[in-house]
Amino acid sequence: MKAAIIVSPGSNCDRDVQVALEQNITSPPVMHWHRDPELPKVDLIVVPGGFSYGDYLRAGAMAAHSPVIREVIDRAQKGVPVLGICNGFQILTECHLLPGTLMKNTGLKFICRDVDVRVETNNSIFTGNYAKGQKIKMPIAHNEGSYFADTKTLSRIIDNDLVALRYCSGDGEVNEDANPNGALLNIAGVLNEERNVLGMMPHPERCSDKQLGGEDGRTLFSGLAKAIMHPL
Amino acid sequence: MTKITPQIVAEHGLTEKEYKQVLKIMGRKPNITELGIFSVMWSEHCSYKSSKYWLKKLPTDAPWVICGPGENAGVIDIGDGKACVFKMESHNHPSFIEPYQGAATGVGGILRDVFTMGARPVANMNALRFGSPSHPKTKYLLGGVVSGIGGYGNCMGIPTVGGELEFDTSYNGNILVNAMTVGISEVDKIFYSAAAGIGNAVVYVGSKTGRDGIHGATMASEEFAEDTEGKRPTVQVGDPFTEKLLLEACLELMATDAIVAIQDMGAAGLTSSSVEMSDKGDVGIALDLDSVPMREEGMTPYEIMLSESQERMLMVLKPGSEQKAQAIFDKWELDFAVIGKVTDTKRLTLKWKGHTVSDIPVRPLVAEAPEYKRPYKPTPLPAPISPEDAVSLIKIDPMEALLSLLGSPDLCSRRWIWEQYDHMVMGDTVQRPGGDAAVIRIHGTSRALAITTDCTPRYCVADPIEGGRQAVSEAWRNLTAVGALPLAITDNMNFGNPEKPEIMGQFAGCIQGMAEACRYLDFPVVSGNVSLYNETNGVGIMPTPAIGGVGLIENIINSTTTFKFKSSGDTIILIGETLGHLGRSLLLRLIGEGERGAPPPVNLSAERRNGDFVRTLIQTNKVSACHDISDGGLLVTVAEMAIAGEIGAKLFQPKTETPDLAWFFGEDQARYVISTSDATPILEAAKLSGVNASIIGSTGGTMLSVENGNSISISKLRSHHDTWLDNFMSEA
Amino acid sequence: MKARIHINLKNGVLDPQGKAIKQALEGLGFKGVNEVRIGKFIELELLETDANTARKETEDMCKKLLANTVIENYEIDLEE
Amino acid sequence: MKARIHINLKNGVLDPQGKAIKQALEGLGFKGVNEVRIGKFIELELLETDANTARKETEDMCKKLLANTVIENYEIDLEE
Ligand SMILES: Nc1ncnc2c1ncn2[C@@H]1O[C@H](COP(=O)(O)OP(=O)(O)O)[C@@H](O)[C@H]1O
Ligand SMILES: [Mg+2]
Repeated sequence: MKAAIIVSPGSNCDRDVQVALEQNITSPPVMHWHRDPELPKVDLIVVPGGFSYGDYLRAGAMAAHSPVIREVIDRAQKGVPVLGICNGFQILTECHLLPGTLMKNTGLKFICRDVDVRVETNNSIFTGNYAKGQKIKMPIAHNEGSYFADTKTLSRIIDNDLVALRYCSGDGEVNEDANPNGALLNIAGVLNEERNVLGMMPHPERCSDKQLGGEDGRTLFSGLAKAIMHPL
Repeated sequence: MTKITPQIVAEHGLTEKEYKQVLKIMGRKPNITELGIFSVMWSEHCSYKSSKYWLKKLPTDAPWVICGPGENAGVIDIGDGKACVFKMESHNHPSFIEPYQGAATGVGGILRDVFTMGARPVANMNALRFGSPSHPKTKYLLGGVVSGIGGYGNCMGIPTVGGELEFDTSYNGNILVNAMTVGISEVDKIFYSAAAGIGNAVVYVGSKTGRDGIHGATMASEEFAEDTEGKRPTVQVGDPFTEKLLLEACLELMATDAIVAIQDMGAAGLTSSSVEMSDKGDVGIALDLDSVPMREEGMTPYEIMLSESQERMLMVLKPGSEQKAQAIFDKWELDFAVIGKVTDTKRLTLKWKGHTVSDIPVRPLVAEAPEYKRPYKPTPLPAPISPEDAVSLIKIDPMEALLSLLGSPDLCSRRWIWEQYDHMVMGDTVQRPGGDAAVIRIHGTSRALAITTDCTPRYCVADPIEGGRQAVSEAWRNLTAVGALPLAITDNMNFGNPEKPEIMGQFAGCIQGMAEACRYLDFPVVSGNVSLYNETNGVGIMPTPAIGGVGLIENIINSTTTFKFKSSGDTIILIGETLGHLGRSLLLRLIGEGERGAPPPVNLSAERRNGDFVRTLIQTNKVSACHDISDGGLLVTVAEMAIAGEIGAKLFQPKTETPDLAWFFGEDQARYVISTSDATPILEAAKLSGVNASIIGSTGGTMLSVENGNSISISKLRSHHDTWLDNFMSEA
Repeated sequence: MKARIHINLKNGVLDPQGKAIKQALEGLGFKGVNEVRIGKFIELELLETDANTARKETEDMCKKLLANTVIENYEIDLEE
Repeated sequence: MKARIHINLKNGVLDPQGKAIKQALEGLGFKGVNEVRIGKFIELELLETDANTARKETEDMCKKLLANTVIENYEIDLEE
């Protein structure tokens, strides 16, 4: 199985994702420069975190227009799994592969810490390795992670079971106290209708190593690898 | 052309005597551009004229030191073909004027110092000092500084993993923002700044030059007057995104074989970079100022040379490699311009619109910079105060005292700060902020660097020598407490007006104490920075020699530990001698009637003996947790371990003559608290090594309690410890 | 030609920054502030001299990049 | 009464956002953009009904909180 990681100027979790993928996937991922529209044939595309273009104007706004993104959209439409983490999630909403948008945290501050999130659906190639309702711990690190969508979009998301992850309390309760950034309905991760694109604010690559506090993210990567190599 | 009058000379911060020297070097009257160049090169900030004499007294050598002070950053050998490059630098005055941009550009500057040398930055630290929490500007300044540091470091994708925060009225008008960067490079791929190769191209890369911060370097060397806020020079604005591109582009170019020398443009921008490169290489540099990429129109040579626009570098390239270099900078969409060449004249010559606008002999510009041994007056030492006297007026239960200490501005959790810093990016943060030292894995290995910053200014102000010793010792101890072998330090000497003999007395004393400790602990100084004139209306800061220490952990799997209690039923052992020294302690500051007495004496041989003993225990996996004892003393230390591990502890009643409060809150040095499941061998080994070690209790339960005394739940301790800073910063 | 663009949050979209600033103003003793809305103001120097073309081009820039039309409105003023 | 406030970087102060946006617009094929400056636009709903007092108050708010006068200019327009 082969994965590509999209590298924009200002990406800074590209290496972290690379390391996490290398631990779970046999061949090393392709580090793909954003200017190059010729994306090789891959089984998975990851848009990593960081501050593409400094997050100037709006996080992800400028990177969403990189030459390679058109190709990413095309592949996504053909069914290739695309995972956007943090800034990657922001980029995927800016280029409309995912519904809604990510606004400034309501506390108006950057937040870096571990949060608890609940897996809301395991009906996806990304979350299939978790149990539905499973509580996992993952770090977040962002300025603009407050998920927003208009009412119509939101009900479509819910009706179609597209909410992948929600921030929750230590005992798995989804409530306002457990909401770190003001996201609507505590949404931390969202799927597209075809369920092959996932955007998430938490960083699975930061919890894929015992030495760094937790392995809950590893479950996601190993699940992805399994699902891609042995499709149902 | 501006006429050089005595007034203009004075406005450039040059004394009459210094100006006479300029005339002698030039053999004629300088023009305004030349005067500007002399002025910034001879400012306190660039020339270290008041401090140089004393800095020479610091030990800078050890077998593992690759490059000591003098280059952009210090370099040490960390084995396996790798080197660690690090330095700390102040951005105090700019941060007071504009906290966000001041702090942000401070981080940007120190990052460039490290990657100029070929190292990829792997961690940032920040040592912060603000005025009293009740001072009207404190909240605004703290908020701005922290978001500025986060804004820059987070965007760069370099984790900010620790630091310090203190509040004291002495910083009301002069906050301290000291930023440290640690990087890693290959031992044989370190880049220096000495220009070489007559005819080689001098290349400018990075952002364009604007009128940013002209005279910043001279401003950083002047005492604040009341009206400073009115006549601010242009503040520099940081562009972390461009710096990230500059970092990647420089490292990409460094991986090829194109660079002869490279130097970041920091304070005094193009002037100091070109002067330093030519001086170090003992060559000349000729620049064509029309080729400098400019952001604004109509800039004069004076402005171009003195601009402090950020995110710029100067390089000397090998012949024929310009194209290759240009391609890399084009890819990263950065400016790249050949702006001059290396010459054999040993002069800095500047051309502009076809004319020579400056022609200065480089060697005397640098070597004949003023150096002062300013008059100094040693600080009169306070009378020590006995534990009995210290506690005689304090009637408080130890547990109650503990609660108010833990919830005080001095000791409360700094979580509010570090949650605004991405401290995990790069995927190697083994120990996050909160413990004794941050631990950063060396990428792709199981070895790690330990990093800390430390200083206790309230000790330094009472006894600079002891305070200097203590600052270095505490850094050494914090590294030891995570199992690291301390290797070297960087320092940031923050003091008041050096023209006052008392201030120079503090400076000289701190240096003496630091030098003794560095020597004794094999902990040399490899880089540093001096910030003087931290005074407003004649009121100076406490002497603050901030120390940044770096150590090496051999294996993160089995030869390091954290300060959290790990399991119930472990034995708690106190290492080191407890005399109950309360002079200058936090107990007196917060609960007694203010800081009094002498600071705790530092016994370097006990420091070394106890530290070596504890490190060996950690490295052989014999302890489950370790925390050094510093501010607040023994009970605070145990409480922090309990809070972090969410496990309680039962302490025995102290069996000593020392009053209880002194036993629990004394700040005697060279001490650690460890927990272990197997105490006996440790006690035996301690006896053999001549180390004081005694069992003081055990872990378990949900309470912290003292035998025959009171107890408090860990959750109550935690909520006290955890909330002060949040509440303070969220109150309008 | 100059284009002056105001970008504002749509009605109904929560403006945490505006809320925070309102609170801060109150804390500073400014009690008479009913509401605070925060937006962006972008000025472009265009080479284009024809107003119609300039407006169309600027609108295009807003839709493609400058505004996030999921949550933001934009308003363009042109100036010679 | 409504106060509309424009906050812009002073002349000569680096505008990293503007610079990046200009490059991005170029990348999108908008070649005719000479310069981009980005600022803030704040709208206040004031209880005050007297224009003079409102202006003075708003100016005060700008100096104390809304603008960073070290690097920014502000401009106030009042509206009934
Ligand atoms: N400005 C800061 N930025 C990040 N972390 C900080 C800052 N100030 C303090 N910390 C962290 O808080 C913890 C406690 O700090 P401190 O009391 O100074 O430690 P110690 O007593 O061990 O020197 C440390 O882990 C330190 O790194
Ligand atoms: Mg410590």
